[in-house]
Amino acid sequence: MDYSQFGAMMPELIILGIFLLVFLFDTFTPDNGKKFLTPFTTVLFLLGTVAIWIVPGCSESVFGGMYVDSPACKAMKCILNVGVFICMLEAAKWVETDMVIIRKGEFYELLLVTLFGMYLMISARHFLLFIIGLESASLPIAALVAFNKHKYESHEAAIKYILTAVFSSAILLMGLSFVYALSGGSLYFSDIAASFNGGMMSTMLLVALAFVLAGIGFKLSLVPFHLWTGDVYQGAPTAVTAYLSVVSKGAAAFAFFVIFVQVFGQVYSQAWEWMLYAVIIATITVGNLFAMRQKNMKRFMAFSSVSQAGYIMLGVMAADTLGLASMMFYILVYVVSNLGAFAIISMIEDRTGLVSMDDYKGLHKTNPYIAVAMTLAMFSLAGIPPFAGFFSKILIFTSVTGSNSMALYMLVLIALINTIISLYYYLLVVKAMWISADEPKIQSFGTGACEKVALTLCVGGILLLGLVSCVYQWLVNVVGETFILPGLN
Amino acid sequence: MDLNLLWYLVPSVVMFACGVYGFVTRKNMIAILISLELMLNSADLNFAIFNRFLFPGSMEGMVFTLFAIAIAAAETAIAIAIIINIYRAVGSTNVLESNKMKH
Amino acid sequence: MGITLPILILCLPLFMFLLLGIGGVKMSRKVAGILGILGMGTTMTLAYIVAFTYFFSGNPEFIIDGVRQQYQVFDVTWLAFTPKLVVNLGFLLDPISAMMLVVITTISFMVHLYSWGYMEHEGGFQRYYAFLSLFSFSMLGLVVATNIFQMYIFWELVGVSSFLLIGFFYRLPSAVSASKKAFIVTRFADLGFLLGILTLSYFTDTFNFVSMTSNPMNVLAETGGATFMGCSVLTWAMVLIFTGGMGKSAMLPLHIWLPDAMEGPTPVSALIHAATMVVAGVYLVARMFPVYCVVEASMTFICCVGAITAFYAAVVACTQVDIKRVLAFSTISQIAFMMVSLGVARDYMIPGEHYSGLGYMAGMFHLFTHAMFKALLFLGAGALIHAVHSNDYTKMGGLRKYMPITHWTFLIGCLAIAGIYPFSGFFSKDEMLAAMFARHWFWGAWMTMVAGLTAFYMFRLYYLIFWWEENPEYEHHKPHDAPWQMSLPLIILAAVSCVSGFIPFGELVTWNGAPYHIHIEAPVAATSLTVAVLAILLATVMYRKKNPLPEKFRNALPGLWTAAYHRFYWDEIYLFITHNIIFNGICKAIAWFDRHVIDATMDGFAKVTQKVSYSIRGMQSGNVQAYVLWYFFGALALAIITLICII
Amino acid sequence: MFGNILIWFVIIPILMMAGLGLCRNNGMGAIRAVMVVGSTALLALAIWLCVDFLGLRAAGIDDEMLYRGSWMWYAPLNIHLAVGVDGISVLMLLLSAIIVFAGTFASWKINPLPKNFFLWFALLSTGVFGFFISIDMFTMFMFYEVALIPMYLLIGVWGTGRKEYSAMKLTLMLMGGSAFLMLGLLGIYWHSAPEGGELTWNILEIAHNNAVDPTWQNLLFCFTFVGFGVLGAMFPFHTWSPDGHACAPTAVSMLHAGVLMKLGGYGCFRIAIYLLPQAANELAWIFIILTGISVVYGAFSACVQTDLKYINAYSSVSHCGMVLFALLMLNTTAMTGAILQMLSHGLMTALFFALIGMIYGRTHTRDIRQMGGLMQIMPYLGVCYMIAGFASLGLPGLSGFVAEMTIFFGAWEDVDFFHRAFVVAATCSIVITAVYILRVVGKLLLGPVYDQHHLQLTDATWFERFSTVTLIICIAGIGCFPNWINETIQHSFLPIVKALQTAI
Repeated sequence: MDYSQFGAMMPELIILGIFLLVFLFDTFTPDNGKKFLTPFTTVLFLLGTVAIWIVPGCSESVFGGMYVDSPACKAMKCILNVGVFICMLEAAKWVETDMVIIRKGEFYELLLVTLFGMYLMISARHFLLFIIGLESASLPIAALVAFNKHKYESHEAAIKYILTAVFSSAILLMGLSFVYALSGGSLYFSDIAASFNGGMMSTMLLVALAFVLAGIGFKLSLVPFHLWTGDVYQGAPTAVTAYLSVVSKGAAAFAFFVIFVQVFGQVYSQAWEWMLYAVIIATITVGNLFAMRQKNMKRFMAFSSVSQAGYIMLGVMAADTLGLASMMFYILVYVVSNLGAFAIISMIEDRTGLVSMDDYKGLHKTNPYIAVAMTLAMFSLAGIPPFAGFFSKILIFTSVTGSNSMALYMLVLIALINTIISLYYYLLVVKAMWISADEPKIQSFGTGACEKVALTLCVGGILLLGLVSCVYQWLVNVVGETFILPGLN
Repeated sequence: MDLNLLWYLVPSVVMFACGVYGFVTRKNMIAILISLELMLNSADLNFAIFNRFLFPGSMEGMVFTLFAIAIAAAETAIAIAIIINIYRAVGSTNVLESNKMKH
Repeated sequence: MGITLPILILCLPLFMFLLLGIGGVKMSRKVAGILGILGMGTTMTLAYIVAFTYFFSGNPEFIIDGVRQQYQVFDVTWLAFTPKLVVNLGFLLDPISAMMLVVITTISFMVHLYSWGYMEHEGGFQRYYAFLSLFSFSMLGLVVATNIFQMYIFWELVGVSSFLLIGFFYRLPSAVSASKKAFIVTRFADLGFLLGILTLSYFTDTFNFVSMTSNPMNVLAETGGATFMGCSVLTWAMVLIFTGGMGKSAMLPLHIWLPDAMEGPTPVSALIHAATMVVAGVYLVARMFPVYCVVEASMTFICCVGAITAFYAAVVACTQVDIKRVLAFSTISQIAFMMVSLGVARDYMIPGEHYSGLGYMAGMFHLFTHAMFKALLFLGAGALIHAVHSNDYTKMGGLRKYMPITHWTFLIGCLAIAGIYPFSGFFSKDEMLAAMFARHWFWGAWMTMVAGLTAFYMFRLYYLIFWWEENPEYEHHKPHDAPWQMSLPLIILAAVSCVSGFIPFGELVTWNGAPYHIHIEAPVAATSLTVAVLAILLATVMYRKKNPLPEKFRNALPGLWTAAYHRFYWDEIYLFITHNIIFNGICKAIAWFDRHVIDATMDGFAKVTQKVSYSIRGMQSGNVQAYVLWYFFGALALAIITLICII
Repeated sequence: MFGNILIWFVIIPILMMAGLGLCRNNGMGAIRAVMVVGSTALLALAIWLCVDFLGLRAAGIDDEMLYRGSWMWYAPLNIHLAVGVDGISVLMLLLSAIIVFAGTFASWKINPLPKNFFLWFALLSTGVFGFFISIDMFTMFMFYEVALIPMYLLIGVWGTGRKEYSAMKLTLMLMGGSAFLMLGLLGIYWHSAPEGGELTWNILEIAHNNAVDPTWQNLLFCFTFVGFGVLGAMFPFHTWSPDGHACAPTAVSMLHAGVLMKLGGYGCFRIAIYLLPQAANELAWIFIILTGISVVYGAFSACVQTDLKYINAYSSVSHCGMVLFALLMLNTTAMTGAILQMLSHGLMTALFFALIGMIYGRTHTRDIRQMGGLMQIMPYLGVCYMIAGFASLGLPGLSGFVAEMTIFFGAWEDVDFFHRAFVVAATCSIVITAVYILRVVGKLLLGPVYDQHHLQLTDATWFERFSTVTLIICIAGIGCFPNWINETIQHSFLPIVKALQTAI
């Protein structure tokens, strides 16, 4: 075996390296040195991100094609890193609280391990590697969800999460076993793709596809595989919720695209196009319908993220270069917008323990800047120009309609009508902050440096990502370089 | 009697169904965990038999099964840990009592 | 003719309006009044110069071979709808517009002068003069219009100045509602006018009067025989245009605004609602006369409307108590007279008549004389009201001793309107009746009857004001003649009414500009004079002294009297239609529909969404077992549905 | 890029926002200074553009759009920041600048949060100006939405009455419209070039290619027209307008009814009709029915309202319905009339809303049953209100008349019974307009004073006078000298009408 092949896995190695350093630091520094853990991790991670960005990728596949680190994969990893970095900044204050401080090393370690799993998901070109990545991205999260040991909700969320997660992995494995049966005896993506051809159609294939979709759909919380989302997001520590809602989702979405377009591309129109069609409509609509009733901000964001996942999936529906690029752009924008919102939710929760939307009433009087930032985040999530969310939405819509199929136009129409519902509930937050005449419940408070940086990054992203077209251009370029997408049937 | 693919596949699917049924009907979390194991094992079985009957030339399915068993073990470990936590917190492992967050 | 004078005639009143309107607040009453009067005086002088130049200079621009020409002093593009259909603003000089210039500026000047005294103690004096100037501007613009669209523009403007002036005492609810009524009724009529213009100009591709009237058969040809609901489109167009005239000239059934318009200051009534604006309808028909002649049906329509209105108004005038309303109905009746006169005229020779265009000339003549004596009567009424502080003749009586100037001038006015030789009304009315008799005996006879009624009600009014019985309240408040500013216009107008009958009108104003020598037709003159004198005698018998005779008459015909007193219930009918049907029936229904159907539907979308959102909350039961059940069957359902769809 | 004059219409409001961002929260003086300087600059720029544009046209430069500029933005989708103006856009920019200018003065004493108010106000202006200068569908749509969303906060925070409900309703309905619009635009984009050609968002190129498949045109026309029609208050999608306007603060009502609703009409012809001419010819009748209903329906509804703003909102429904109605007549004259009506309605309704705001600020009621005889108390406002009313009912010499007449004469060119019948119905609206305007004038301004407390009220202050006089001058200006505008507009419609004629 040629160990130099590991050299191609540079991003994974870097993350692993950071993980080890953090682990060692956490284990071997005396207690009074622990206070440097957070800056140490954050800075290290930032450096690591830069390194991943700079180190040239090796675009040929290694390990017999099991692993590939193409520019697109690397771009996706960078996007995830942005999310994780902001998450870390947001968590900086929370990990110093009494109940968590002794376990803050674990927090970072688990975070890094899941990220490592996601990297594998993104780069995997073999189902074994993919499953390993998926599981290592999903199991540590159960521990993270249960992190607030003193809070009952945290446990309940964790048990719901872990049971559903295992169930979903059983379903996924079942589906994969059928895929294995239908393929030529190989679990390499390229081999499976080659063995599928337009003509083959069987009940087994459909069940296989449905199960695979359900298995990955769990991570993306697509309807009807989303039911854990609300409870888990509500119960988990806010920092974890934020992480769960963007980073974990982003990685799964990319993997979803790769698997469905690259592996099952040949049976697009026969089989999974309509499955996905139905799932997207259900996801966007049900997510919206649930979100509009929520008062708890975290639960609210949970359902809003369900519906956002539906929009992300539109990129898969487009199933071409533009679709993938738009999807990645959407994820990036979603990362900054959602984390912007979560930064504020977590700040307020830390200071006051309040998470209800009603508690946000009159926020602009006591904390005007925070109110503005939250407003921008909400507008961006709702897709209001000139904020980034508008561009990501429109770009993804544009990519979907590219085939000029009437069905896809109708899909976009349904999605667009759903944006009105989503606008409604995002505006409810804005209304609570700006319009409600009640006396503010939340006193004026200061923000820490980390939070400031996080919020600045988010607001900057919201304002600039759309107006500056180079990010999207870059994504289109890297996707174009990487994927020679198979013609879909 | 020729033991063909179907003789293995049917029990595997039945096992999977039992797992789902058990998950949905059991009240004790441990029992639910056992049901999940059934489902996972049925999937593993599938891999093994498909490999054995359809693609006897290679070993991919078998290898996959081994990995899957390992992953299942990890999953169970974490699940057990969380169940113990729950038990500590509320003194019960009844899944119906863990439904404070809803709607 | 240079364009300086015509432009000045139009611009001076406009300038005065802006000056008094914007700067009036800062001016004293005196300055405003003097400015207004001076402005109008100048305008009058200029208008006289222009008119006299037109009539008497003999310049070949104006008269060729004894035939007076239509002359467009200027005509500039204002708005080009299409390259062909262009709205111009211009100044057209022809016999009728020159005559109208004289009439308008004269009466306007008289009213300006008169108001100086009449309005002395009223608030908003400056505003009043501003509005008068606005009206004068609009009316002048209307009569000199070179095209029908310009006429329409100024038509609307006179409408609004009328609205402003009727509602001058805007604190009184009655004045406000009267002004509203006047505006809306005329606006409704203008809708017809507009539709008429639309239809006509669609075929002719021009608005210009000269090009339409110089070759009316062309207009007919351009419509290409198109018909709508059995009538040719030209008929529709001309009748619709006439509808506009009916509104402004208060013809039945659009007359209801005019009696109410008497809520305005009396000088305004004299200017707008007696002499100038209300004859705009007549002027419109005269302007489009050759085109109307092409469409026989429209001429018959005009005759019928005129004849019915004339009689109706005359009957109603016999019963009214308010002196201004009597005059208002008399105005309606007299304008209807002119309408009939125009309606019987033709621009071509009819066998058996020596001059078919007589009605046109006579109508214009009556327009002129009527303007003078009706303004006189109104201003006289104003003097009376000024003295007695009431519009009601029951508060008057026996005033001849207290107000001699008013008495004599009023009497001259009455004689003129009754058509007594040698006052001006005699001549014009005689010509009109002659034209009507020439057309058909029925028109002549009918209108002679109306002329008799006219004499009767005017003298009824005269006697009830100046004779009858003195009001005992004179003890407390002795009425007296008005100050000179008010008396002077009365005297001037009375003098004009005495002599203007002798103007050789036929030499000046005829439909084609060719002179026509007026001669009095003895049989017609004798008949009408006799009828008039008899009517005056009857009035003398009944009303000279207080006696029970009128009471007896009234009791003899109670139904007729009450109906006439209530103006045959036209107002009630309109009120019913507008208030009960349109307002309560249509508007409220639509508003209700908007709130409870359309808006409720939109709200309904939101409500349904909320409901659905609420009803599916059970999906999120909190039980993880239910979650995986959804999960599992969701996955299976996906497969099965896709399977079904594909098969 | 910055050498292009048009870009400055967007940059100035952005600079205004930046300037406002530097002001202190309650530093009224600085905030006002920024706003006055900014809005004056915009007005000056608009006037200069207008003069220069007319100069270029007079010099015989006959391009469809002038001051063109195009900068690549999203290359993969060929999205440009493309700007250019024809006569109509120039006039619309001028209108917007005037109303922003007047609106600034009308909200001189806005309270609370003046800084935030003007920030959103400036953002709204950015959207409006950006929309009118764009000739790229994408940027156009973007600016369109930029202009919509500040409404939510402007109404929600600074409004009165049922403001939360109204703001939400307005936002959601307009966004609903723009959902359809977005889909229409996407469809046009993907059909914008013949097979193998480069797809484009540029309106001029799309019109030039004229490649939209006929079977698609009808669908896309419905989407785009309804999308813009919602903002143009087309029946039955108008109900956001009465509630929204009733609750909005003065300057917002002005800007919204004055400019924002014009975005709908502008978009209808610039995108729906111009780019989909075949469908426009084919489907106009459906929308003629709807807009014809708007015209009459709005007027009738206005007759029974008792809230001043509701009256004006319904009258806007009627007048804006007239705009769309005229556009659907698909001939130069009527469409010119539509633009004139847009200008006229923009100015006049802005004046109305300004005055209503001023009256409301004094009497604290907008119910006409609670007021009366205000002419005696505040003659200046009364006279202005009457002038606005006269403009609304189409008095010659004011802008409404010119617009309505042009529309009627243009609309009359369609000879068939269907069109004629609807034109007659539309003309009837001028009578109904007179009825409701005079009803309000009669109850509100004339007659005896209703409430003796009102006798203490004062007349307009200097900034209020300034705001109203600006608008009145413009209204009268258009009303008295309409032809230069008329010619400018007609010239701009030539390509559109040509596209329509070739598509028959």
